[in-house]
Amino acid sequence: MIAIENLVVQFGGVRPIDNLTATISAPVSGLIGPNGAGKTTLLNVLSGFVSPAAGKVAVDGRDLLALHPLGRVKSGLRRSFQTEQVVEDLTVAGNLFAIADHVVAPSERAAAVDAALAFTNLRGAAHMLGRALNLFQRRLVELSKCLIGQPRLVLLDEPAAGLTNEESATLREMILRIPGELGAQVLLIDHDVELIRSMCTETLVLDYGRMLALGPTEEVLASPDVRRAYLGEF
Amino acid sequence: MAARSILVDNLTVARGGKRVIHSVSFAVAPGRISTLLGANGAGKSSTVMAMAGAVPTDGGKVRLGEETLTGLPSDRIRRHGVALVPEGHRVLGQLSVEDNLLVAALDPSAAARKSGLDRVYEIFPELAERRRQQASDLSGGQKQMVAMGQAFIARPDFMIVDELSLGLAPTVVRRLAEALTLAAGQGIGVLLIEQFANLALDLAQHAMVLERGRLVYDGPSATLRENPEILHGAYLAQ
Amino acid sequence: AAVCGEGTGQAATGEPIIIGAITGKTGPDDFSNSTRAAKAYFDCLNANGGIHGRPVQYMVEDDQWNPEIAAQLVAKLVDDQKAVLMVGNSSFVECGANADFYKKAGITVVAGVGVPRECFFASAIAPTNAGPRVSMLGAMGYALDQLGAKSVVCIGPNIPNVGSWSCDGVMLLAKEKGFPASTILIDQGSADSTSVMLQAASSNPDVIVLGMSKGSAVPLLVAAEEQGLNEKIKFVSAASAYDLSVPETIGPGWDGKFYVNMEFNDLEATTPDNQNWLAVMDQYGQKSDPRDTFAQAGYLAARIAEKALMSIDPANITRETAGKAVADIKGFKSDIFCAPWYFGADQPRHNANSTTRMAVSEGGKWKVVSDCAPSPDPELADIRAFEKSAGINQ
Amino acid sequence: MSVENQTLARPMAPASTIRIPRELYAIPIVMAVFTLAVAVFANSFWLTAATSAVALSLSVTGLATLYGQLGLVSLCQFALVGVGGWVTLRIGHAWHPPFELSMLTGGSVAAIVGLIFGIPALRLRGLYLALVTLMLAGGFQTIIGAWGFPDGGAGFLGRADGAGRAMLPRPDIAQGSVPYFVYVSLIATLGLLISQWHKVAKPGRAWALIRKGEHVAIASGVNVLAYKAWAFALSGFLAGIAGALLAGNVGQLDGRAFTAFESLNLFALAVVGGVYNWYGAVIAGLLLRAVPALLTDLGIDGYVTIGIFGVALFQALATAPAGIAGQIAGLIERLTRRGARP
Amino acid sequence: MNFLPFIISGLGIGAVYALSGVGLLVLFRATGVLNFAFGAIGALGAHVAWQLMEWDYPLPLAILAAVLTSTLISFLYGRFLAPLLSYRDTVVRAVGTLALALFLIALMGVVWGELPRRLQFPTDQMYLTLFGVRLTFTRIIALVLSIVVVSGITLLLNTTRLGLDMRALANDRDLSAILGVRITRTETAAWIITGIFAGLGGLLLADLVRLQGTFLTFLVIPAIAAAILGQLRSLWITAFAGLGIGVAEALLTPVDWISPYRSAAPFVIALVAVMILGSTAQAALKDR
Ligand SMILES: Nc1ncnc2c1ncn2[C@@H]1O[C@H](COP(=O)(O)OP(=O)(O)OP(=O)(O)O)[C@@H](O)[C@H]1O
Ligand SMILES: Nc1ncnc2c1ncn2[C@@H]1O[C@H](COP(=O)(O)OP(=O)(O)OP(=O)(O)O)[C@@H](O)[C@H]1O
Ligand SMILES: [Mg+2]
Ligand SMILES: [Mg+2]
Repeated sequence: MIAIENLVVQFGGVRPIDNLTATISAPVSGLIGPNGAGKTTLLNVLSGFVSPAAGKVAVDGRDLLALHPLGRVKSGLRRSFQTEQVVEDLTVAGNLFAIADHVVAPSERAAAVDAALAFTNLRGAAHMLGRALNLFQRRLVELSKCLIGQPRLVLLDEPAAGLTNEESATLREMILRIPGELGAQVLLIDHDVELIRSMCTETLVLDYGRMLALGPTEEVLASPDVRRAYLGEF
Repeated sequence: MAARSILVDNLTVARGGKRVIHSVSFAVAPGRISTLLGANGAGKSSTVMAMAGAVPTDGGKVRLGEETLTGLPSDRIRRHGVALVPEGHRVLGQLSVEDNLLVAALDPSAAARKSGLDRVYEIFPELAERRRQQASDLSGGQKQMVAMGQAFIARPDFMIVDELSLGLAPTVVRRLAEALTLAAGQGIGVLLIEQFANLALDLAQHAMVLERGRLVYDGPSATLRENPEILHGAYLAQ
Repeated sequence: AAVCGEGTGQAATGEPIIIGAITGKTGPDDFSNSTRAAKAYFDCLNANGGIHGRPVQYMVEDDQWNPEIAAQLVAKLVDDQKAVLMVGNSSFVECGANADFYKKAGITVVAGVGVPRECFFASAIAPTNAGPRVSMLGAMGYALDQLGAKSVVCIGPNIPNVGSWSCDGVMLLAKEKGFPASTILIDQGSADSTSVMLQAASSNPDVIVLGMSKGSAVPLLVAAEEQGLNEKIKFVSAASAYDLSVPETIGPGWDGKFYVNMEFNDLEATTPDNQNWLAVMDQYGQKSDPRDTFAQAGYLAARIAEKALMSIDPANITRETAGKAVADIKGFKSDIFCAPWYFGADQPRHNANSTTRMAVSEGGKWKVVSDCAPSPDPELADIRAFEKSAGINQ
Repeated sequence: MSVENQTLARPMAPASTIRIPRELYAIPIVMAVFTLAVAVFANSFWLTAATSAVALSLSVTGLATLYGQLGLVSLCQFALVGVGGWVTLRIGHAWHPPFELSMLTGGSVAAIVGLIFGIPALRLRGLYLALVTLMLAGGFQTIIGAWGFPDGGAGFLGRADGAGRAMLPRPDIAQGSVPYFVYVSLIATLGLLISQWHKVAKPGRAWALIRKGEHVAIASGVNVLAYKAWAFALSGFLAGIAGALLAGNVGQLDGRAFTAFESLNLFALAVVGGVYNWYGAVIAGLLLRAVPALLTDLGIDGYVTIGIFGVALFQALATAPAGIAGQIAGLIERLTRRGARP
Repeated sequence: MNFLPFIISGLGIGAVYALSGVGLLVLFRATGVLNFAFGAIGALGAHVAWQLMEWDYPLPLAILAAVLTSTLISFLYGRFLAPLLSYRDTVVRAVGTLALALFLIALMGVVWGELPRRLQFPTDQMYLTLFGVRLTFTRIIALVLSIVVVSGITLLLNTTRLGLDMRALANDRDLSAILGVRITRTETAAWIITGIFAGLGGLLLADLVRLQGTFLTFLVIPAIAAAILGQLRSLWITAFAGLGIGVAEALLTPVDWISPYRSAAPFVIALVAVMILGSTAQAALKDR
């Protein structure tokens, strides 16, 4: 459960997050909003790359902001980035080891990496170099990295951007397995409303730093405010 | 200007020493929207990057009417009227939003620059608010708007857009779709790469499907919409 | 015409005698003039019967002002090529890098131009020149005696064993004679000459002594002239600035105001050996080889080596016999030297050339202004004591 | 965590994801062959040149680790070689301990200095960092120029007066030039193994992430500061050992040989040698010392040598993006692939 | 101790740093290349001027020939060689110019050797006296020139199309090409401009400091300190930093215990500045 209280982020004159209060508790929840609404910024606050000007964030009751970014990773926070960040000259397995090195005990690393590869069906590609991967495979590697070392909270920034419908469907099935099999909560950003609708039980809509709506996805998407501001319907 | 088409003739492209496009031929006609579909890794980006001179070709030709584009540097191709919006919202991060747009304006006259800017800001009012902001500080979607704006302001004869909706909110995608339809109406040829096949097929009159670097369909988009199995086959083949 | 060796006019054809040399050609300054002159002399010698019929094979290597390379090259010359003597060496770094090696290898060095302290404090190295410190103190002596120096500033390069060594001599002399003196050590890489001159002028000296290579001395003089210091203060320099190009480079503003020490005779002196040197250069050297004081040093080194080798059995020229022959040299006379040169066998250090002259910049040329005078360097005490005990130069 | 969370970690036959890379075997073998060939065939001149070359390749491998692995450019590596040499000489002259002890101290001090030099780098990247390190090299040049290297005398600076310079004795087991060359090769091989191990193991992966982006690295649990600092310390250590070995080769060092320009040159040749393969460092070492020695041996004018170097440097940069080592690697790969086909 | 004279004297050398720093930055901001050969290119021009004056050609002709030579070298490298490295990272592109510097050092060494030379202009004989120190007109010209250069280039970069193209190019060459920026033309223009600056700077340095190939070549290293203070971006800060460094270096001259180390001043100042600026994380973010 992520409890956000009066969160403010300020970059010079811009306030990408403006006094946001929200509690997100579904196993897989969505985060949507227009471009520049502050979605990535919120993820950056959660992972510690941006220090908020004010406010509180608690995950499962623990004060998140008190933790150093590395501490957050150690305690189970995982994230992917809006532009994929696979290391070109490491193999797929190497990319996973790069995180396993720091969050899994030495004797269990190989097993943890293998399990993550199995989860995302990447075992066959384990020895491919990062640079030879296509976008879908890269997104899968990013997802696999989030599964290593007992994750508690997985943050995904547009994990399906650029994927075809079939590919997003595959990805969705994998993401949906995460809470059950790994016990981690997932929060994901995407602009594909259908994808959000089909996988998130709860959705938070941001609009220029403020909360526009929060609740069960169907309700949220049906709300007139959201239809107007985000979907452009009248 | 006589309505010329871009003719891609037996194009072959290698990336990292491996052939990823095998003798692909097609045409992009002026005044209409064409779309190039295919699974990830099928070679869509490689095809259009080669057309724009941003990656070297390994064989074949790209022509614009009578002129040969293959072998020209990418800035020359742009000046021939073929504007590419590359994948992955790339912008000139150290420049302001407005400078990003102005640098892409090919007509140097002050009036043309002004009207070009106005037009882009009309499509993306978000950018007008941030015209002085450094582009690296934009959100992902805002960068994509800048990239699209850079194509619009060049007043090209052809626009090639790689991953149109990538990272854009539905409202913005809708605005863009309208802008592209308008552009096609004014005689501009558009080649669209788009992950949402439905959106692409709705917009386009003409469609092509790439499968592992080979063209497996080239025809009206309506046919493809009615026979989704062609597309599914291509997507699953990967 | 050039006179060398036995003057037979017959080319030497016997088994070559290997002589090596290390010079600093590429780097902050070109120091190869000494070895060029020595080469010309050996060519002349080879064309005139060589050493009792055996030609000298003179192998010169460029240390590029890098001690590591100097050490590599000495291994090549001494270990690989089996040189029997080193002659005409002229380098900023070589003595420091190789002194120990020479001693271990048992090879004797008749250096042309020794610069750092190590060249004058080694048992196997005997330079023909006086060295920057002796030369600077020679200039200092002239400033005291002839220019009436009352207060002195010494400017030297901030190079260990070169600049501080020289200026320390001036300070020591100042203490002995009781005149105020101060030292400024400068980084040769520094671009700011004006500040150095302002600093020097701030203690109101009447003489400034320079101990730098010509490349660094010229900018200092330029800066001094810019500030009008040439009108108020006399400038004297060690022989390192005694280069034919310098008076013309610094221009007429320095006429009669910039004095320089000469370790050897006037370059244009009409004395026989100096004329022979010029003849050798003309006949056997390159046109482009400079005819300067360093070339005189190299010529003399070659002649000393010749004299030593001539004295031994040509069939038995080894590192040992050649070294011994050089060590035995005493009273080697040339009108280019002020006093006869000797090696000083068994001495822990060598500095035979310690009597020098002075010249002044005048109309784009150097004009000799003094006779030979012993350098008043206090550090020469051991040398003087040895000379006395051996009955040399008395 | 609860039991069902462990599903991921279910033990299975782990895919052979960790292999001992071929290089770790190749390094000792190749180095042994090279050492033997030089020791048997080289004369004194070539032995000293080869000793310097091999010693310097150790400092290049440190540089290559920083640049190839982290994308960090250090333009003060030769200054660190100087630091290592200075400390080794100082300790050697002052207390006459075994050479190894002076050398390790030299390496450690250089590692610490490298770490201190690296502190600005913990925040900076790219050219900006490169230039900051160049400033360090410039400052070092001035200071060491003024201080000078110890030459065996008493006192902190150890300037000799009176008698000639003292020389740093070589290790007891390697007095002669051939044994000393073998000794240097042995230490260089160890150094190359250490840095190669770093590349293929945990630190290498962490560095790869840092190269990708610091946020990416942090998100993977990498302690960016610690790993960067470690890279700088390792690089400094290797440079310091190289300095110690150089000091042992000649018996002394000269302050003027450690200019900022030398650091620039070291980096340039590291790139030409190739920073992505271990033998790139050896090639760079040879380029730094053996090739000039060859040109000197051929009697080529010093300036012409510099000019040839300039032209060759550009040629190599323009035609071999991964350096000469990269081209060799490409060749080997092509040959083995062809060999594997029939 | 009176420090005033040293301030005046430092302005002279400061102008030298400023001019070189700005010259470096112009090319860097336009093409992303840090030109280590800047000093060498200027030195070559200055040698040509010296040679012509030795042959008794008139001064204006010698100056013209010097600037033309430097511009030509810069143009040739920028047009034909630099593009070969254009896809490499900035440091490698900088190292490419190091190759040019080596080549030019060799050329000057073979043709002219390392003799001490002096390039003299009539302005050396004219001076103002300030606090007992003579400030020659050559130094004043250097000061004025650096200001003019900074203003001119600032104007060019910020207001002209060429300037915009240059900034775009320095940011991302590939993308700029895709956007239609004429790469070759823009880069060549930038190289020609720095060539002119290098020529002028070389002439002034040969007069103010000394005419010696390697020495002038390596003078870029302290000049880089000024560029670092300008965070490789600001021309004005770079120019003033250059002056400041020169003054600081001169001011240390009369302080006995530090005087021998004062040529480390540019480096130390740059390092301290980085430590301070670095902590605001600004420099780190803007860098790339
Ligand atoms: N730089 C590269 N080096 C090696 N292989 C590459 C490189 N770039 C692309 N490829 C490969 O080329 C093939 C085609 O890639 P391309 O990017 O053109 O596909 P795409 O259809 O645009 O897919 P995507 O939707 O992933 O962008 C893929 O298999 C990819 O792995
Ligand atoms: N470092 C920064 N400095 C100034 N403004 C910033 C900075 N980073 C982000 N912003 C601004 O903050 C706002 C929120 O950005 P953010 O990246 O969070 O948007 P987003 O919701 O992820 O949008 P998108 O869907 O387009 O990725 C944007 O308007 C952006 O311009
Ligand atoms: Mg975002
Ligand atoms: Mg693509």
